[in-house]
Parts: sequence; structure tokens; C-alpha cells
Amino acid sequence: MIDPQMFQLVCFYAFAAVTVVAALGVITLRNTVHAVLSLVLTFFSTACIWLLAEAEFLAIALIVVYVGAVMVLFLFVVMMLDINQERLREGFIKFLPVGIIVALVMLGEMLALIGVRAMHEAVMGANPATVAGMSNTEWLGHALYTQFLLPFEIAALILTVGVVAAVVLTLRHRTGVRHQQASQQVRVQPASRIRVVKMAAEVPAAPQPEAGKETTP
Amino acid sequence: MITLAHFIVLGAVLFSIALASLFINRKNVIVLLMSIELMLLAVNINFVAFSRFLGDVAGQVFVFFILTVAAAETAIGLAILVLLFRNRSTINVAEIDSMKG
Amino acid sequence: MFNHLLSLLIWLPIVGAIPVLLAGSSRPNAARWISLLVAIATFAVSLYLLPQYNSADAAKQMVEDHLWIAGLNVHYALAVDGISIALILLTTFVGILVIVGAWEVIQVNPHQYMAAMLVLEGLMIGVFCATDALLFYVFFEAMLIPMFILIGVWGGPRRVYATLKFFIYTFFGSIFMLVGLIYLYLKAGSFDLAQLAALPLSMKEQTWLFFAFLIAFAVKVPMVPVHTWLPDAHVEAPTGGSVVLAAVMLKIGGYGFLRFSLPIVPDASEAYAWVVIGLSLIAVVYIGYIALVQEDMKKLVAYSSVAHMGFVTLGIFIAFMLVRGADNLDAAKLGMQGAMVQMISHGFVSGAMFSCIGVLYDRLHTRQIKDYGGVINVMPWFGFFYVLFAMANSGLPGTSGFVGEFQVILASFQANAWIAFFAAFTLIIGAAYTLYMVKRVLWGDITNPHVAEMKDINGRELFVLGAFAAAVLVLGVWPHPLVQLMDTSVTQLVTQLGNHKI
Amino acid sequence: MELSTSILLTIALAPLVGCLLAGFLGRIIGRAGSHTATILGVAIACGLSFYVLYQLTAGGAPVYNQNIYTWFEIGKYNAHVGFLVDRLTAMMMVVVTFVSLLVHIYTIGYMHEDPGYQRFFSYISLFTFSMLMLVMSNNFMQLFFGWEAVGLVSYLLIGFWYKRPTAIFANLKAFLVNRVGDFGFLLGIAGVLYFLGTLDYATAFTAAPTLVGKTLQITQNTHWDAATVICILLFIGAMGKSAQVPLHVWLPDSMEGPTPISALIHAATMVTAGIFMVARMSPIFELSEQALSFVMIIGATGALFTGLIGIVQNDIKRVVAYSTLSQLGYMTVALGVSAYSGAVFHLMTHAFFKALLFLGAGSVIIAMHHEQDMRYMGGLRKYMPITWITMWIGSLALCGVPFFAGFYSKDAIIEAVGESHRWGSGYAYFCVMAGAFVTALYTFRQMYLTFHGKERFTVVHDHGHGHHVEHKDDHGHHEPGIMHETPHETPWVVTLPLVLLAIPSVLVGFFAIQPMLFGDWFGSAIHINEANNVLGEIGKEFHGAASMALHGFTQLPFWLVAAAFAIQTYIYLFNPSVADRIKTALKPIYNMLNHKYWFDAVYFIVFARGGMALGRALWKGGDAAVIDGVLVNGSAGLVDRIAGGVRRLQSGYLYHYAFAMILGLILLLGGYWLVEQ
Repeated sequence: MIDPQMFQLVCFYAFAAVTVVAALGVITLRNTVHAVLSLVLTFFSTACIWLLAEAEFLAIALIVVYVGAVMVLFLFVVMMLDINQERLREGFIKFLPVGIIVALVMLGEMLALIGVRAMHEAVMGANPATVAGMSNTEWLGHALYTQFLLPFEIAALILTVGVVAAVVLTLRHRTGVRHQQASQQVRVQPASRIRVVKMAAEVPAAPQPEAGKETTP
Repeated sequence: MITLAHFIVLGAVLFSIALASLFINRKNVIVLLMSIELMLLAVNINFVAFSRFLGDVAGQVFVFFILTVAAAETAIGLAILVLLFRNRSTINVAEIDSMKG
Repeated sequence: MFNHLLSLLIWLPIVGAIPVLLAGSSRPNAARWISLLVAIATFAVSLYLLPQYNSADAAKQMVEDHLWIAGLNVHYALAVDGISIALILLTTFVGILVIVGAWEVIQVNPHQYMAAMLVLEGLMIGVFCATDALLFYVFFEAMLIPMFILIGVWGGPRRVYATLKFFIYTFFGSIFMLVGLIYLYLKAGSFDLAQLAALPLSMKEQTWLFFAFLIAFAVKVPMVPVHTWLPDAHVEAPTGGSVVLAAVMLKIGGYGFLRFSLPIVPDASEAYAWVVIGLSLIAVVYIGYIALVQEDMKKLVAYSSVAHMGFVTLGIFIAFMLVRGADNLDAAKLGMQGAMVQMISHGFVSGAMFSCIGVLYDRLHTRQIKDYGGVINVMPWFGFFYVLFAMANSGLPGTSGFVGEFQVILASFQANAWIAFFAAFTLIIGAAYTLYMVKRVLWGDITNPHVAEMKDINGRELFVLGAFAAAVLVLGVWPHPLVQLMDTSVTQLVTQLGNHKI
Repeated sequence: MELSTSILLTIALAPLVGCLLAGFLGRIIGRAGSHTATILGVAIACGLSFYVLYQLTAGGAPVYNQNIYTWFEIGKYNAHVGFLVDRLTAMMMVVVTFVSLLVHIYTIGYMHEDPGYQRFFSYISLFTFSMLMLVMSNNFMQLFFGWEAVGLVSYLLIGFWYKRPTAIFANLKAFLVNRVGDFGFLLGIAGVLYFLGTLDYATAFTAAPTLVGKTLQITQNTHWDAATVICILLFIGAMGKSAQVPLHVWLPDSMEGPTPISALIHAATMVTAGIFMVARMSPIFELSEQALSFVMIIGATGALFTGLIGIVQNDIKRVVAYSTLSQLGYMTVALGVSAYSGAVFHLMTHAFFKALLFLGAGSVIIAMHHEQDMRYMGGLRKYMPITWITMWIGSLALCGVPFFAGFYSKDAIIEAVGESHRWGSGYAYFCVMAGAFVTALYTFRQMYLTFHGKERFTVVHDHGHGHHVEHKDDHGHHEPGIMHETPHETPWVVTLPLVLLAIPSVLVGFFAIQPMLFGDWFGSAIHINEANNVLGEIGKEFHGAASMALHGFTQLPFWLVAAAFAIQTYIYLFNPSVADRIKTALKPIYNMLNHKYWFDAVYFIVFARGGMALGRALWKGGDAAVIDGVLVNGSAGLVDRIAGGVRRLQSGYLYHYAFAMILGLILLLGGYWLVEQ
């Protein structure tokens, strides 16, 4: 029999490996479309890891919201823009060592500071949601709608603002495009359509005797 | 047996990869944006892990908010990117230096 | 008695500036007349103040006190003594003359110019009335803004440099004062000047505070070596700006010494009086020589202002040597009175000199001495005033310029003959630079054909110069009333100097 | 009977009123109105001055000493405006107003062509007012007021013809040199206040004996005698105003002004203010032997050496100007030997005959159409007899020929110097004695060159009268030696003052010497220590004015004058070429005299040029380079440079900022980690 805990560990390592490789792909792939797709893979595998941590709602949300909406948006943009890939990759090799060194230093520092060794002792305990007698979604929802209601609403507002901002930013006013303006059509008055002019009847003009004088400007 | 350290290390590695990306992909705004996504993801992993191990719901709530804000940010970021491309016909960061002092 | 007289005096011109602004550039004459009325009304109020003031009483009078910022125990506290009253009268007097002086001269946005002048006037009066250190500081700093605008908008070609220099210079100085005030507040828990004066301070504290105050007020006075903003500011400022700057604003530096350095840090002031006295003497001699070679009339008068203000600081700080060194209270009073009279007199004389230069500038649009010559041939009446003010500037007896210098020199001889020796140099050098300018501008034959076309002063200019001339002569022939007005206040101040704080 | 305050006020203010009327309303009241107003004012002052003198002398009025109003009062220090009128003052008032009145009248003739007619009257009336304030003052402050005010008027009058570059140079110079004197004077006043605690004459003089033994600390170990310091400082003021060496340089140049003021201000009255002041301060000066020695030596030097310059001058007014310098030297010597009344006596006689000489010179100048160079004169005697005779009277008085006024005063001074035992009196005696000879030399030279000998001008009766009119305003710009019409005697307004001045020039010495010098006429006004009383010594041998004059014929000074007369008569009447031969033979000395001992040149280079150079150096070096360059703009520049450096960090590239953030993060974490360790 496979020890369930062992199985979890194997799964974790597998997903983690995929996550890391996919992340590396994100930053190294030459074609941006491939990079985006690689990012999608990263998100997928991360979602799986979250499932291992029994955060089901977030895992699903990550896939639905992120992969389903945000990443598609990325793809749209990448495909829409005609980007010179080569120019963008200038300095890739040149800065690779720096990038690696900085990344490693950062990694070392972070791990050292967090004190990873001590955390080896922290074993995953019982799922707090289960302990509370709820599903993960319920547990989270409970917190969101009670304790974190105001931030939640603000988050909604932020999203709305984000949407509006995105629209406004990309909105293009084209000149010379004719639109039908219904309200104006409705409010139209006869006077603005036709003007009746009164004028004297035309008489043949007498020849101008002094016309020659006005030639000089 | 999965320990907290596993998650933390994974988060740290992801974060470092994203960090490295800032250097090697310094001219490609799209990849930079994706790197930021990666960083946020790394942070989120930590949040989820801590939430799980500490039994505190706040961590997951935070992830929720981060996802929200990140989504909004991406939307706006991409909008700016489109605008930028439309005006300058490039997204090369090396050519965008109007903040130069 | 109506006990908000001082508030009225401060806020009348400031509030009066609003209708002037509202008159707008489309109705410049309305703006001019309104501002003139406001200025006259302010002067009238200040004259009304005079009989209300009991010059026999040493205490501060017409006290107004309201809590302003409760958290910091800042009060909107106003009061006057003889010294303040004299300076307020000077301010309101000059206030009318600058408005009249700018009448047709300022053609671009006259309403804004007049409004700035009125606001400036109100703020300066505020400085002289405030008895709360923070309120003083607020007025002291706020004053810079209208001046900044006056020079920056209606100034000469290098006005941007001049305004920046002026602003940063003076601001630099007052920051130190603010730090000092904050320290004092933390010690005393109040910004009330009387309480600060009574606060015991160690010598070390006093020394730091003394230099903080010194920097603030030395820049304002200005003393050597922080005087270089003045010539630039004057050269670029419009005539009215120069007049107010020289006539009133510089006095605030001297006034600050009287209100802050002397009562709050007397022991440090005594210990470092030699610094101030030395700088004052340098101002008299060194600046005198510099003034001698100026090619620009305004610069010349600006430098001469520095030299004359040297007498103010000398008169104030010589008092320490006399009270504590020689135990001669009366001589200290003589010096202090000399400093005060010199302040008032310099207000008239420098204001008049700058007005005269303005008259010339309006006609020829140059301030270079070499462009003039033989002006007396075409402008005899102007010549009369110019010579009169030049003589006052070089300290001729019978004009106000003499009185203060005379008293200060007499007092400094009581302290040390050498101080008097160097101070008296002004007699030679002051006459040299002033009359050398008069020689080149006024006398001689006309060499510049444009000078030949200049018209003599008109009625408006006659009024301005005549008013200044009257003030200069009256003060010169009969300084007694002014001296008496300030007598008890000066006596009290001098007596206070004797009290050690450590 | 007491002197009335209102009379004294009227004396002082009447000329001021005249001045204001002529000055401000000159256009309205016109020329005649202006001169009437001012002359009336001065005439009132003059008449009342005589009345005051009469009251003090014969009427038995006590000395008047009252304050009119308080100028300032600070604790124990106070200054008032007030009058002290004793006989000394009254005498000065009479001299001032009398000469002033005559000059006013004379001016009608002298200035009648000048466009600045009203202005001129206004100025000289203002001068009279200032001078009266000076002499009538009862305190040091008001003395200083008058002192400076006469300086102002002198400044205005020297520069009266403001179009002339030389005139406006001279007036600036005069004012500044005077200011150098005033510098000392003011310090002297400050010293009086310091040591005596008052500015009031009477109080100060009463307290003066307390000065003995007091010292003024100069440096750590140097202490100077208080009385000496005060006296020398005060005397420096007198040196400026009374044109004593080395502050004499302004006086000859002041001849750029119109002649009436040369007579009034720069000969008869203002320049004697210093003499008057020292005489007035006699209670203080008597306390210091050193100061008096100083006074005496300065005066003696001036008496001889400035006289020598007069011998080589060609400008008729300059000769008189140098003679004034020399005579002022005599007065100063007299002060220096404590013969104060001798000095004042000479001051009075000198005022009359020197005014006469100047006005006479002016009369000649009018006749010569503003030609002042004596080389183009000669033989004027037959054209202008009144001027000629009166000038001779003045000259004889100046030379000190017995029976003339100058004789009594000058001889008294010479004898007093001979009598004195003060340090340096031998030198002074030599100077005054030689000075008498020199005086005669230049005086007779001037008279011969002007009135006698051949005419050295030619009269050209061209018909270009219009041309002449054109030049009216440009005084003194003729072709030398060419006259357009025959010189003739000047009008009565000019000659009347000459005659009126000639009378006292002859008589005043004879009648006044007894009371003024040897009687106790001045009373308490002049104070002399018994030990110094040289005049008292001489007085013992005095047996009346007539016998003194007769005795004078046997004395050395007279024979010196006679010798000079003989020499000049020979040279200028019989053998004019001798003068040139002497000039060539004594080339170096002639050069030295012609350049006035190079005082002007040295002063100009050292003080004027030097002052300007110093000013420029301080301005460019101190203000512009150090304060503005290094401190003000330097600190601004430093901020600018730092900001410029930091600015380069702001590349505008996103990844640079990101890199900076990461670097910062790494450093922070690293630092934190290190701390943790």
C-alpha cells in the first residue's frame, strides 16, 4: 500500500517540479505566446499544489479566473501586437549570469531568514475547515462575508475601476466616423431644417458708372 | 509528509525565478508583467501554506484579495501596454525613458 | 474702548485687498482708488492708535489674546509698545506712498500689484504687533510671499534669480529661528514672548538659540556677510517693492533682535555681542567701500542700506557692553534709541531714495549712473529732493539720517572709542558714495540726449517725495517726540538686559 | 537788561525765511523779489546783531544762555537747541551778518546775468542762517548742526555752476575733505559726552577741570590723556572747516564757485568757524599742552607754506585763496599759543579785509568779463579807480602795515608767538615771521599784476555782440587776453560793499585792539590759564593803539613787508623779466609750489583712486567672489551638482528602477539577516 502521506509528498514534488520548469519556461521561452502558455501551466500546477493544501476554492478560482480570464487576456494582447521578438531578447545572455546570481542570493537570503530548517518540523495538521465542520469554500465564504466584508466590497470596487480604466485607456476616438445620434434626431425642429427667406424681386442691374474707380486695392 | 518548508521553498524558488526574469527579460514588458504574476503566485503559495498550517482563514482571504488586485492590475497593465504600442509601435522598455531625470 | 484695534490694523489692508482684486484688470482705476482708500484708512487707524497709547506705561498695551492652536498652546496674541507703534506708523505711512507712487507706473495688472502691497502691509503690521512667537513667525514668513510676487511679477529682467535668492536666503535664515522656537516651546510649553523671556536657560542653550536667532535676523537686516540678496532684490524689484523692502522689511530684522535675542538669550547676546558689533562695523566700512564703486543706482542705495542698518545692530548690541560692562544704563538707552531712530529714519530716507530712483527710471528706463548726468538742468525740483535725500543718506544734521547715527556713535564711544572710530567712518564714506552718485547723476552738463527730454516731477511724484521730505526734515529737526514715544519701552528693554538668566 | 529770546530767534530765522522765499517762490516773486526778501532778512539779522552787541557791550546785558527746545532727552543725556550769546558770539554774529549783508548787495551786481539768480540768493541766505546757528549754539549738537549745514551750503555754492566739471569736482572734494574733519569733530564731541557727560557748553566747561588725569584706553597698555584726545579730535574738525594743513586742499578748489561766496564763505566767515570753535572751547584746550602744541605747529606750517604757493599762482582768486589759507594759519597759531582773543581778533579784521579783497577781485573779474588770469590783466588802475583804491587798502591791511586793521591783529599774534614758551614755539615764530614776508610778496605781486604795469590784454571792438551774449552763461571761456570792450568800473552795488568793507579794514584794528586783546572784553567766553597768558604779558607793554603802530615801524615784520614791497616793485614795475629768470633759476622749488607740494596728486591717487580700487576689490573679491560666488551660489551650485549626479541615476528605464528596488531588498534582507546572526 502506498502511504497516503507519501503519496501526497510524491504528488507535491511532481507538481512542484512542473511548476518550477514551467516558470523557467515563462522567463526563457523565445516566443511570447509559448511563454504565456507556459505560465498557464505554472498556474495549473500551482492550483494542484493548493489542492494538496486543501484550499480547494482558491485552486479552482485560480484556474477559472486566472487561467480562464487573465491568461486569455494576455494571449489576446500578445497575439494582437506585432512584436519584434528578437529586439526584445537583446541582452538575454548578457544578463543571464547576473539574473542567476541575484536570484540565487535572494533565494538564499529568503530561506535563511524564514528559517526553513525549523519549518521541517511543521507537519500539516488537520484541515481547519473540517475542524470547523465546514467545507473549505464555506469556511472562506464565512470569513469573507462577515469579518472581511468591507475589504471584500472594496475589492469589488477595485475590479470595477480596473475594468473601467482598461476600457477608457484603450478606447480610441476616431475622427471622421459618423454616428447616428438618436436624441438629436428626436429633438429636431422645423426651423433647423428649412429657412424661409424674403427678398425683393430680381431686377436687371443698371451698369455701374464708377466701376473703374474701385480697381485699385 | 509535506511540511511547511516544502511550500516555502517552492514559493521562494518561484519568486527567485521571477526575479531573475527582471534581469534577463528586461526589455519585454509582457514577460515582465508575467514575471510579476509569478511573484504574486509565489506569495500566494506562501499565504495558502501558512493559512493551512496555522489554521487561519485570513491567509486565504488575502490570497483572494491578491488575486482580485492582480487581475485588475493585469487588466490595466495590458491596457497601458496596448496604448503604448499604439502610440510608439514598440513595447521595448529600452525605448521608453520619458521618466528620465 | 474698542479693543480690537490692532486686529483691525492688521486685517484692514489684508481684507481691503479683496475688493482691489475683485476690481480686476478691466477697472484699474477702481483698483487704484480702493487701495489708496484702504491705505489711508489704515494710516488713519494707526494715527488713532497713537493717542490711545500711554507712553508713560512700560507694559504692553492694547492686548488681544485668543487661543489659536490649542494643541500647541499657540495664541493669537497682539500688543504694542512704543517701539512697535513707531514702526507701525512707519509702515502705514510708507504704505500710502507706495500706492501713490505706483499709480501710473504699474500698468500690468495694477490691481494685483496694489493688492499684494496691501497684504504685505497688513502682514508687516502683524509682525510688529505679535506677542506670540509662533504668530510672529507666521507673519514673518507670510510676508515673504507678497514680496516674492512683487519682485517676481513686476521686477526687472533678472527677477527670477533675484526672487529665488531673496526667498531662499531669508527662508534659510528663518528656519533656524523656527528650530529655536520649537526648542523654546518644548522647554516653556508656550510661545508667549513674555514667558520665553522669563525662561531660565543655560549658557549652552542660550548660545545655540542666539545663533539661531542671529542667522534669522541677520539675513533680514541684512548684516555682512549675508547681505548679498539685498542688492539683487532691490535692483530687480519694482520701485514700490524696493521702497517697502528698504523702508520696512529690513527693520523687521532689527525688531527681531529687540524682541527675541535680547530678552530671551541675554547672556549669550552679551557673550557674542562682539560678533554682532564687529559685523556691524564691517558693514559700515566694507560695504561703504563697495557702495562707492557701484554703477547701478539701486545697487548703490541697497548697499548703503546695509551700511546704515549696521548702525541699527551696532546700537542694539552696544547696549550690552554698556549695561553689563560699564553699568551705564543711560548710555545703553542712548544707543538703543539711536538704533530705533535710525530704523525709522532709514525707512524714510531709503524709501525716498528708491522713490527718486524710480522717478528717474520711469523716464529713462535705466538705472545705470553713467546714462545720466546733468539731470538738474531739466529737473530742478527733482534735484532739490534728490540732494536733500542724498544729504540725509550721508547723515547731514537737520535731516533724520543724522539723529540715529549721532546717538549710536555717542553711545559707542561710551563703550569703546575704537568702535566709535570705525562707526564714524560712515561720515566720510557715506558722504563719498552718496555724493559721488549725486555728482554723476545730477550735476554736470547733459551728455545723454534722452536726459534733455526728461520732464520734471509731476504732482503725484511731488506728493510722494514731499511727504518723505517732510518726514525726513521733521524727524531731523525735532526727534524728541519719537524718542519720547519709545522712551519707556526702551528703558524697560535696557533694564531687562541687566538680568542674568543663568 | 536781558537779551530777548525773540530777538535772537529773529536773527537766526530771518535769513532762513529769506532763503525759503527765494528758494521756493523764486519763480513767482522774481529776481527783484528774491533779492529784496533775502537782503531784508539778512539786514534784519544784521541790525539786530549790532543791537545785541551793543546791549552786551554797553547795555550791560548778561550772557544769554537758554534752550529753545529739546532735541532729545535720554536719561541723563540730552541735546537741546538753544542759544549762548556772549560777546564772542555777538562779535561773530556781527561779522557774519555784516559781511553777509554786503555780499548780498554785491551779488545783485555780480550775478545779474546769471540764470540761477534766485537760487544763489537762497543759498547765501541759508548759509547765513547756518552760520548763525553755528556761532549762537549753546551746545555741541547744534554746533555740529551748523558745522555741517555750512558745509552743505558750501557744497551747493561751490557747485553752483553745476555744468562746469571742475566745479562739481571741487564741491565734492570740499565736502569730503570737510567730512574727514567732521569725522574727528564728531568723535571729539562723543569724547566730550563720554568724559564730561553733557553736550551743553556751560556744563561741559564747568566740568572741564575734571578731565585732568583722566585717560582714554587706546590699546591694552596705551592710555592717552583725555583732554589731549578730545582737543585733537575737535581740532581735526577745525582743520577741515578752517582748511588747515593737511586738510587744506579743498579751499583753493572752492574758488570754482562764484566770487561772492568765495568772499563770504571761503574767506570771511565759514572757514573761520574752526577758529571760533577752538576759541569757544578754550576751557578744554587749556587743559592740554600737547594739543595746543599740535594746534600751533599745524597752524604755523599752514601760515608759511600755503603762503608760498600763493606766490606762484596766476589766478587772481587763487592768490587770495592761498592768502586765506595762510591767514587761517596765523589764527591757528594764535590759538596754539593760547592767544585766543588774538585769534578771534585776527578773525574779525581778516573777515573785513579778506572779504574786501575777494569782492575787489570779483569786481576785477566782472570788469574783465570773467577773465581770472592775472597774466592777461595789468594797468586796470585807470579803468576802475574805486576798486583799485579799496583793493590797496585791503592789501595793506593784509600785509600788516601799521595803522591798518591787519597790523594790529597780526602783530599781536607774532608777538604772542614770540612770547610763548610752548613746545615748538620757535618753529612757529619763524613761520609767522617768514609768513609776513611771504604775504607781502604775493600781495604786492597780485596788486602790480592786476592794476599796474602795462595792459596785457587787447581790446577788440568786434561787432559780434550777439556772439558775446551767447557765451554769457559760460563764464570764463574767453580767448585769453582778448577783450571785447574796454574794462570799466563796476556798478554801485559792487563798489558800495567795497567801500563799506574798506572802512573797517582800516579802522577796526585801531579801535578794537585795546578792549579785545588787552581788556577783559570777552569776559568768561574765553578762558586762559594764567601760566599760558601770553597776551597778558604783551599787554603790560601796551600803551595804546597809536603807539603800538608807531612802534611797529621799528619792528622786523614791518621791514620784511617793506623789503617785499621793494622787491616786487622792482620786479613788476621796472623789470618784469626778472620774475621769469627767478622762475627758471629755482625750477625745482617753483615746480613744488606750482604743484602745491603734490598734496592734491597724492590725495587723489591714495584716497580717490585708492578708495575706488579698494572698493572694487572688495566688491569683486569679497561680495561677488567669496560671499556670492562661494557661499551663496556656491552652495546652490553644490546642490545642483549633487542633483546632477543623482539625476543620472534616474535613467527613465523601468528595469533600472526595478534593479534598484531589488538591490535595496537584497541589502535590507542581508542586513536584517546579519543582525539576526
